[in-house]
Amino acid sequence: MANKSRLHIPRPSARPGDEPDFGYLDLSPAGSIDKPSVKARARDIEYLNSGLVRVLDEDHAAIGPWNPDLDPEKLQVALRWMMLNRVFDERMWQIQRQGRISFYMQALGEEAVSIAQAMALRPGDMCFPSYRNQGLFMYRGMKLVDMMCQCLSNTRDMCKGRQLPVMYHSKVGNVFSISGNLATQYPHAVGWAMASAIKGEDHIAASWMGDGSTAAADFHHALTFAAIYQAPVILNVVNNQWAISSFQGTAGGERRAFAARGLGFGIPGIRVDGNDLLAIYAVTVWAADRARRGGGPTLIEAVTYRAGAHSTSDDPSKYRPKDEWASFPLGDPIERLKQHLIGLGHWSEKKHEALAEDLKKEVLAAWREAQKFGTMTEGPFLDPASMFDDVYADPPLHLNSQRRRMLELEQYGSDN
Amino acid sequence: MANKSRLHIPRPSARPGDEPDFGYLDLSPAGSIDKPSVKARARDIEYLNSGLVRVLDEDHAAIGPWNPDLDPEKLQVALRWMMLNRVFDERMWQIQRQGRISFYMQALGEEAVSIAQAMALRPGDMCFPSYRNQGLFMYRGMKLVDMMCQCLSNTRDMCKGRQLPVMYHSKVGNVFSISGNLATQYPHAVGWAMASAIKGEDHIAASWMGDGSTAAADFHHALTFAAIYQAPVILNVVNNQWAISSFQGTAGGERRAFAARGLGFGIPGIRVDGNDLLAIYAVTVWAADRARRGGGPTLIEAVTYRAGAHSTSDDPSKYRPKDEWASFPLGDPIERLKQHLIGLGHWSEKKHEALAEDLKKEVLAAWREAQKFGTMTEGPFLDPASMFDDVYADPPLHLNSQRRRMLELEQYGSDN
Amino acid sequence: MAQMNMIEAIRSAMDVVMDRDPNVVILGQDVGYFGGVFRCTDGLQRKYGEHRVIDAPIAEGGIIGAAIGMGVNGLRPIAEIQFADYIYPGFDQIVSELAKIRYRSCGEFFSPVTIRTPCGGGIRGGQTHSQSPEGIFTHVSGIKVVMPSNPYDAKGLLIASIESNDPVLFFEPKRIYNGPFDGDPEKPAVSWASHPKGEVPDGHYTVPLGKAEIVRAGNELTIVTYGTLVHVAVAAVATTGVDAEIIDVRSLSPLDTRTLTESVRKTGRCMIAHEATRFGGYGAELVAAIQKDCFYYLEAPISRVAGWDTPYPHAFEWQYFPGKKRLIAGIQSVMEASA
Amino acid sequence: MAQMNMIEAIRSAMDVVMDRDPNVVILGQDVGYFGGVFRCTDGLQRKYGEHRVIDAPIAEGGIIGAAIGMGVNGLRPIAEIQFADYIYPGFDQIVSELAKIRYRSCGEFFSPVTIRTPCGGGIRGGQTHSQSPEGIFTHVSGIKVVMPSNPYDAKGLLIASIESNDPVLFFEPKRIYNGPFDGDPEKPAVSWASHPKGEVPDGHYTVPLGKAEIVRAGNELTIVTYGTLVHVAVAAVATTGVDAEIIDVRSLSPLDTRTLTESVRKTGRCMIAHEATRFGGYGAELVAAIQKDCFYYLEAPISRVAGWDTPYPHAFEWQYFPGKKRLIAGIQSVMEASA
Ligand SMILES: Cc1ncc(C[n+]2csc(CCOP(=O)(O)OP(=O)(O)O)c2C)c(N)n1
Ligand SMILES: Cc1ncc(C[n+]2csc(CCOP(=O)(O)OP(=O)(O)O)c2C)c(N)n1
Ligand SMILES: [Mg+2]
Ligand SMILES: [Mg+2]
Repeated sequence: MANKSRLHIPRPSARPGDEPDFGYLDLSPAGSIDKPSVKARARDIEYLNSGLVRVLDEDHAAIGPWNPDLDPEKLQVALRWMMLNRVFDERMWQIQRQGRISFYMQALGEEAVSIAQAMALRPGDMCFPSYRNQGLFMYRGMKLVDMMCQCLSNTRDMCKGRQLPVMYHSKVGNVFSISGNLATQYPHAVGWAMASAIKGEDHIAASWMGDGSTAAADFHHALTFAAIYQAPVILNVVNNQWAISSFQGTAGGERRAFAARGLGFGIPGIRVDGNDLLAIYAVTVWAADRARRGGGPTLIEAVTYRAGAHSTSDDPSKYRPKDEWASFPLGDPIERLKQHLIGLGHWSEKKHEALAEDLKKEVLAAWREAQKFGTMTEGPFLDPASMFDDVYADPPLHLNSQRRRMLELEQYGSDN
Repeated sequence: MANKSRLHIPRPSARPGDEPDFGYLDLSPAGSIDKPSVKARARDIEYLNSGLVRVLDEDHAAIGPWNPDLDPEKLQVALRWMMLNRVFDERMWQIQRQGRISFYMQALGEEAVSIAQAMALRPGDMCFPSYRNQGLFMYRGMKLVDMMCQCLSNTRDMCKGRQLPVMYHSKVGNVFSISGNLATQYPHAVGWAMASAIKGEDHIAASWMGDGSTAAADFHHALTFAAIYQAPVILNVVNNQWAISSFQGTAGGERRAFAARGLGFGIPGIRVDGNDLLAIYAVTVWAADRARRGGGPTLIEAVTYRAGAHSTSDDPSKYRPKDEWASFPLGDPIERLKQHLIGLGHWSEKKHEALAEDLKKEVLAAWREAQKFGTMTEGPFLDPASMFDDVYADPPLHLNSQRRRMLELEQYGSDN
Repeated sequence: MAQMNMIEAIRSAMDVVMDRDPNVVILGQDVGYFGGVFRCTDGLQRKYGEHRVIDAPIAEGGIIGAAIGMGVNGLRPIAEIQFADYIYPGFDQIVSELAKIRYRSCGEFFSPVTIRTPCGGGIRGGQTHSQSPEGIFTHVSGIKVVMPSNPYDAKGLLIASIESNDPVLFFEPKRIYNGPFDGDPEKPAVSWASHPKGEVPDGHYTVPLGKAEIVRAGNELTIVTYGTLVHVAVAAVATTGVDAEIIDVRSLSPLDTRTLTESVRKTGRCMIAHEATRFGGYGAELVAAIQKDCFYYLEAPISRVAGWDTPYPHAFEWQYFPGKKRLIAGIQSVMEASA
Repeated sequence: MAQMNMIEAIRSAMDVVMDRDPNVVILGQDVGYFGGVFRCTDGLQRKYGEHRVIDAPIAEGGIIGAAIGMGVNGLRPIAEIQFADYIYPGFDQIVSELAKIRYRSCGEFFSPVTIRTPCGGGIRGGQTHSQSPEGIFTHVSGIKVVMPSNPYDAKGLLIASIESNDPVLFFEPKRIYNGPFDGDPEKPAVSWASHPKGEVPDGHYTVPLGKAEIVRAGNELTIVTYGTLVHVAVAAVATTGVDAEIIDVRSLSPLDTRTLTESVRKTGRCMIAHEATRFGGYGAELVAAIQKDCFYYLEAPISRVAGWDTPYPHAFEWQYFPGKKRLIAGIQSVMEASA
C-alpha cells in the first residue's frame, strides 16, 4: 500500500517489445482442486473461485476428481468440433482479408469453451452466446454453409442481410440471436431460466461473455436476478485476458478472479482451465446438474487466451507482444486434447493431419456452396424491400409506404 | 437444496399479523470482531464482511478493539445531532401531515449512520448522500431554517423550488445534490475520488445508498471503477431491511451480507452495527484512513432498521408487522448512546429530556423563521420565471422566449 | 359494465389476461405482496401466486432484461417501471434488445413484453416523478408506444398491448388515475364515475393499437393530443366556443396519421398539445407529419403547446403544466392567424 | 495551418485543450495505450500521462457517472463512447444526472463533461455500429448536442464543447472521418486534403456552439442538414442545378433557428435531410420550428429525407442510407410542388 491516495492505473504485464509474462495468472496443478457435491452450500465451496480446476496434467493425462471419464470416441468428436471451429475461422478470416465478407471474429485459442460446454448441456437447454461462441452453433447443428451465408448476407442468410457477420441465431438449435451490444444476453439467460422454473420445466439456460464485458451493468443485473430467484442458469465469463486493447485488469481482474464476482451474492464461482476441454466439460456438467436440482446459478470463469486479433478490424501488435500466445501457460486447447488422445492410444499425428485436411475440404466445399446463394458482389441478391419486414409482427402503414417509396425511387425517383 | 429447479421467491420473516422475527440477522457480540491494520490485504480481512462490528455491549458499555475512545463531550455532541435529526424529522413529518409541505422522508432509527460518518470524515471530504442522509447536511452546517425552506420551496429555498422536499445540496458543506434517481450518486463519488487522486489531493469521497438500491447498475459501476483505479472512496450501504415494501432479500440479501458485494473485486467490506454510533464511527475512520493512505475503496454495510414509513406517501402497516422496530435486535441508536453516556456518568435522563425540549424549541423556532420566507399558500413566492434559469450555464434563446411567453401569458394570454 | 377508475381498469386488464393465459406474468418493484405503489397490481399476487406476480429488485435494466428472456421462453411478461422517470436504466435493454430481437433474428425470436409505467406531472412530484419521456421512445423502431386518457381505453389498450406479439411501452398518465383533470388544480377533484369512459366492461375486450380517437368532432380547428391533456383540451375548447375537433392519439407509435390528416384537411387549422417538453418532442413528429399531408389545406401554422424545455419544477408545476390557459391562448392564436 | 482529416482535427482539439488546461482528462474504452479504435486519442496518453488519458472498462454508465464526479471535483472530462450505438447503458447518467445537476443545485454544482462518440453508417457496420441517436438526446433539456461535418468545424466545435461549462454530446460522423462523402459508395474515396475545411489551424480556436453555417448560399430552396449528409446535399444540389441554400446545423441543440428561418423565408421551400430514422427524429423538430416561423413564406410542404424507420441493415446500407438519389428525388419533389 502506498502512503498516499493515488490513482492506480492497471498495466498489463507486457506491451509490444516486452517479454510475455503470465506470472500474474494463479495456476493450480491438474487434479489439485476438490470436487464438491452439487448439493454443497455456496459458502463451503468458495475455494473453487480462486483455484483453477484442471484435469489434463503436464503430460496430457486426465487426472483428479474432476476427470469426467469421457470415452475416447466422445473426445475424438470434441476434438473434431474444435478443429472444425478453427479451420472454419481460418477460412473465414482469409475470406474477409480478400474483401469477400465485411467483417469476422475468430475464436482462435478458445475453442474448448464452446465445444465443451455445448457437449455438457442438453439440447433443450438454451444458450445465450457472445460473438465468440460460433462453436456452440456448430455443435448444435448449424450447417457451415448457413453460417457462411450469414457472413455473406446472401439470399440464404438466416439474418436476411440485417446483421454483421457472425451474429448468428438458431431457434431450432436453441441458441439465441447474438447482439452487438456487449453483455445484454446475460439477463436474458436469467429471465429465460426463471421462466423455465416458473413453467416447471427442467431446462436450464447458459450465457457467455468476455472478461471485459463483466464491467457492464447487465453483468450485475444478471447476477442479482439469478441470486434472488435462484435461477437455473450457468453464467460463463470467458476470460481471454483481453478486451480489444484492454487487458483483463482494466475490467477489475487484478485483485480477484472473475469467478469470485458472485461471492457477494452467494453464487458459487468456479475458475477453470479454459483450454482444458475435460475440465470445462466437467465443471459445466456439475453446474448444470446443480441448477437442474434447484441449486441455482453458477458463475464459471474459463481462463483462456484470445490468440488472434479481436476482430478483422483489429491489430493486436499495437498493444501486446506478438508472441504472447506461445508463452501462455495453458497452451492450445486443440493441441492438448490431441496429445491426451494420443496418450490414450486413440489418436495419432497422422489421423490428426488427415482430419485437418478433411475439415479443410469440408469447409472449402461449404464455401463453394455458400457462394451459390450470392456474394457481396455477385447475385442472387436478397430483396432490399425485405429490410422493412420483422420490425414489427404486423407491419405498420408507415413502413409499408416507406417500402413502396424505396422501390419507386429505385425506378422513378421520388420524394422520401 | 430442492430436487428440482424452481423459482425461489424471497419472503420476509414476518408480514402484517405475524410475530416480528429477526432471526435471520447474523449478530456478533460487541467487541468480538478483530480490528485489522488499515494496511491489511483485502484477502486477509474478509471476516469483516460477515461478522458485525459492534462496540456497545448489552449493558451499553464500549468494548473491544473497535472502541474509538471518543471523549464524552464528543459523544454528547453526537447525541445532540442524532436527537436533532429525529426532532427535525418528527416536526417535518407533522408539517407534511398538515398539508404544509408536499412530501417528506425521515431517517427514524437510522440517525447514527449520518452523524457518526459525518464525524469521522474531514470537512474537505466530499459526501454523495441519499435522501435519508439529512444528518450529514445538519452536521456539516446547514441551518435548519434552510432545510425547511427547501422543503417549503419558498423564496429562501436553495433549490429555488425546483426539487421535491429533502433533496438538499450544499456546496459549502461539501455535500452533493440529492437525486431522485436511486444509486446514481455512487459512481459520482468514485469519479470525484479519482479526481482527487489525479490532482494529488488527499480528500476522499463517501457515498450512501439503501439496501434496495444495491441492485441498481450504478452500484456495480461504482464498485468496478473503485476497484480498478483504487479510488479513495467509502461506499456505504445503509441496510435498513426495507426498500419501500420489499425486504432486503428482494435485493439479494438472503445469502450473503451486502458488505460482501465487493469481495469479488477485492474491495474490503465491513458489516457494522448501524445503530451503534461508536462502531460506525470507528469503521468509517478506519476506511477513511485506509483510503487516504492509498489503500483504495471500502464498502461499509450499516445494519439498521427503517423504523418509520418509507416516505409520507407510504403506509408500512400494509406490508410488515406494525411493531417490528420494537423487536429489532440492534435497538434505537439514540437510546443506546444515551444509556452509554449515562453509564459513563456523563449524561442523565433529566439532561436528556431537557435537551429534547431545547431541540424541539430550536426546531419550532426555525419553522417559524422559515415560514417568513413563504409557504405553499402564502407569499412571498419565488418568481416562476426563475424556472428557466440554470438549465444551461448560458441561457439559450429558446428558453428566453419561453420565459417571455410564460410571463406574457400570465398577463395577456398568448400562444405558447 | 362497472364503474372503474384508471387504476382499476388497468388492474382489471391484467386480471382478465392473466386469467385467460397462464403465460402472462408481472414483474416490478413492489408489485407483488404490496400491489404496487399506485395499487395497479393490488390483489393479483394473492390471486395468481408468487410465481406470476413477482417483486423485483431496484434494477430497471434487470427487470426489462429478465422480462425479455422470459418472453423468449414463451411467457408474456408485463414489466412495471415504478415511475417513467426511472425507465432510463432500462433504456439499453429496451432500445438495443427488446425493440430489435424480432428484426435481427428475422422473427425466429421475439419477446412480447409490455412495459407499464406511470408518467406525467401535476402530482407535486418534482422533476423525478413527473416526466413524460414518450418522445424518446417514439423515435425507436420496433416498439409500440401507447398512452390512454381514460379507464375504458386504458383497459382495452392494455389488453391489446399484452396480447400483441410486439413489445409495447404503455404510459399511464398518473394525474388522471383517479379522475379526469381539466387542468385547473384549484377545482375539487372529479372522479371517473361521472365520465362516460369510466364505464368499463368487466370482461375481455380490446381497443386496437394504432387507432386514434376523435373525442370531439368539430370543423374549425383540430387539436391533436393525448393523455392528461385530452381533458384539458376538452375544457379549453368548451371555454373558447371554438368548434374544434379533438383527437386523442392514444397510439403514439405506430401513428394513425389518416385520422389526423382527414381532420386537419377538414378544419384547416391544427394545434398539438402535450405535457412533455417541446424541443424535439413527440409533438414535432405530429407537426411534421401533418404539415406534409395537409399543407395545401392549412390556413395557419400548426402550433404546439407543450411543457417548457426545463425539468419539471416542484414549486411551479402549474406554471409548467400546459394547462387550460395555455391551451386557450394557443387555440386563440391559431384561430386568429390569417390564412 | 495544416491539412487534417477529422480524426486528426479531433485529436488536435483535445491536444490543444489538454496542453492549456491540466484539468482536462480523457476516459474511455481503449483510448489510452492504444489511442482509441478510431485513433482519435493516439499519442495523447504518451504525451499527457496515464492519469489524464485513462483506459476505462466496458461500462458506459460507469464512464459517464465517473466523469460526472470528476467534473464536480473541478476536472473537465472528455468521455469517449466507442460507438454511439453503445451510449444507451449510459443514458440514465446522461439524462437524469449530467443534464440536471446544474438545474437542481441552482448552479452550485455542475459537471462540464463532453461526451464524444462516433455515429452514423456507411461503413458496413450493421445495425449496432451505424446508429444516429442524436434525436433521442436533443429532446433532453440541459445538454447541448453537436455534430460537425468537417475537420475545421470538428476541431473548433470540440474545443468550444470542452471549454463549455455545459455538458455537450459531441457526435462524430465516422463515415467522414477520413474524407468527405457525397453519398456514392462506388466512387473512389476522397480525402480531406482537397476540401477547404480540411485546412485546420494548429493552435487554439473555437467554432461557437449554437450557430448554424450556410454551406452554400441559394435562393430557390433551403436544405437543412448536418453531419455526413451535408456533403451528400452539396453533391445532390450540384447535380440538380437547383439554386439551393444548404445549411449545416452543426449545433443541434440549442438550435440556431434564426439562420434557418431567414433562409426559408427567403427561399420559400425547405427540405430536411438526416441519416437517423425519420419517425420522431430530429428532423421533425426542424420541420416544426420552421413551419411555425415561416408558414406564410412556404410554397411547398417541408419534406424530410431520412433513414428508413428500421434498424440499419448490414447488407442494404446503401438502400438504407439517404444518398444522393434520395436527396435529388426529395429536391425535385419540393421544387415541383405548386404553391
Ligand atoms: C456496450 C458495448 N460497449 C462497447 C462495445 C465495443 N466492443 C466490442 S467488443 C469489445 C471488447 C469486449 O471484450 P471482452 O468482453 O473481453 O470479449 P472478447 O472480445 O475478449 O471475447 C468492445 C469494447 C460494444 N460492442 N458494446
Ligand atoms: C432508479 C429508481 N428506481 C425506482 C425508484 C423508486 N423508489 C424510491 S425509494 C425506493 C426504495 C429504495 O430502497 P433502499 O435503497 O433500500 O433505500 P431506503 O428507502 O430503504 O433508505 C424506490 C424503489 C427510484 N427512486 N429510482
Ligand atoms: Mg476478453
Ligand atoms: Mg432500505
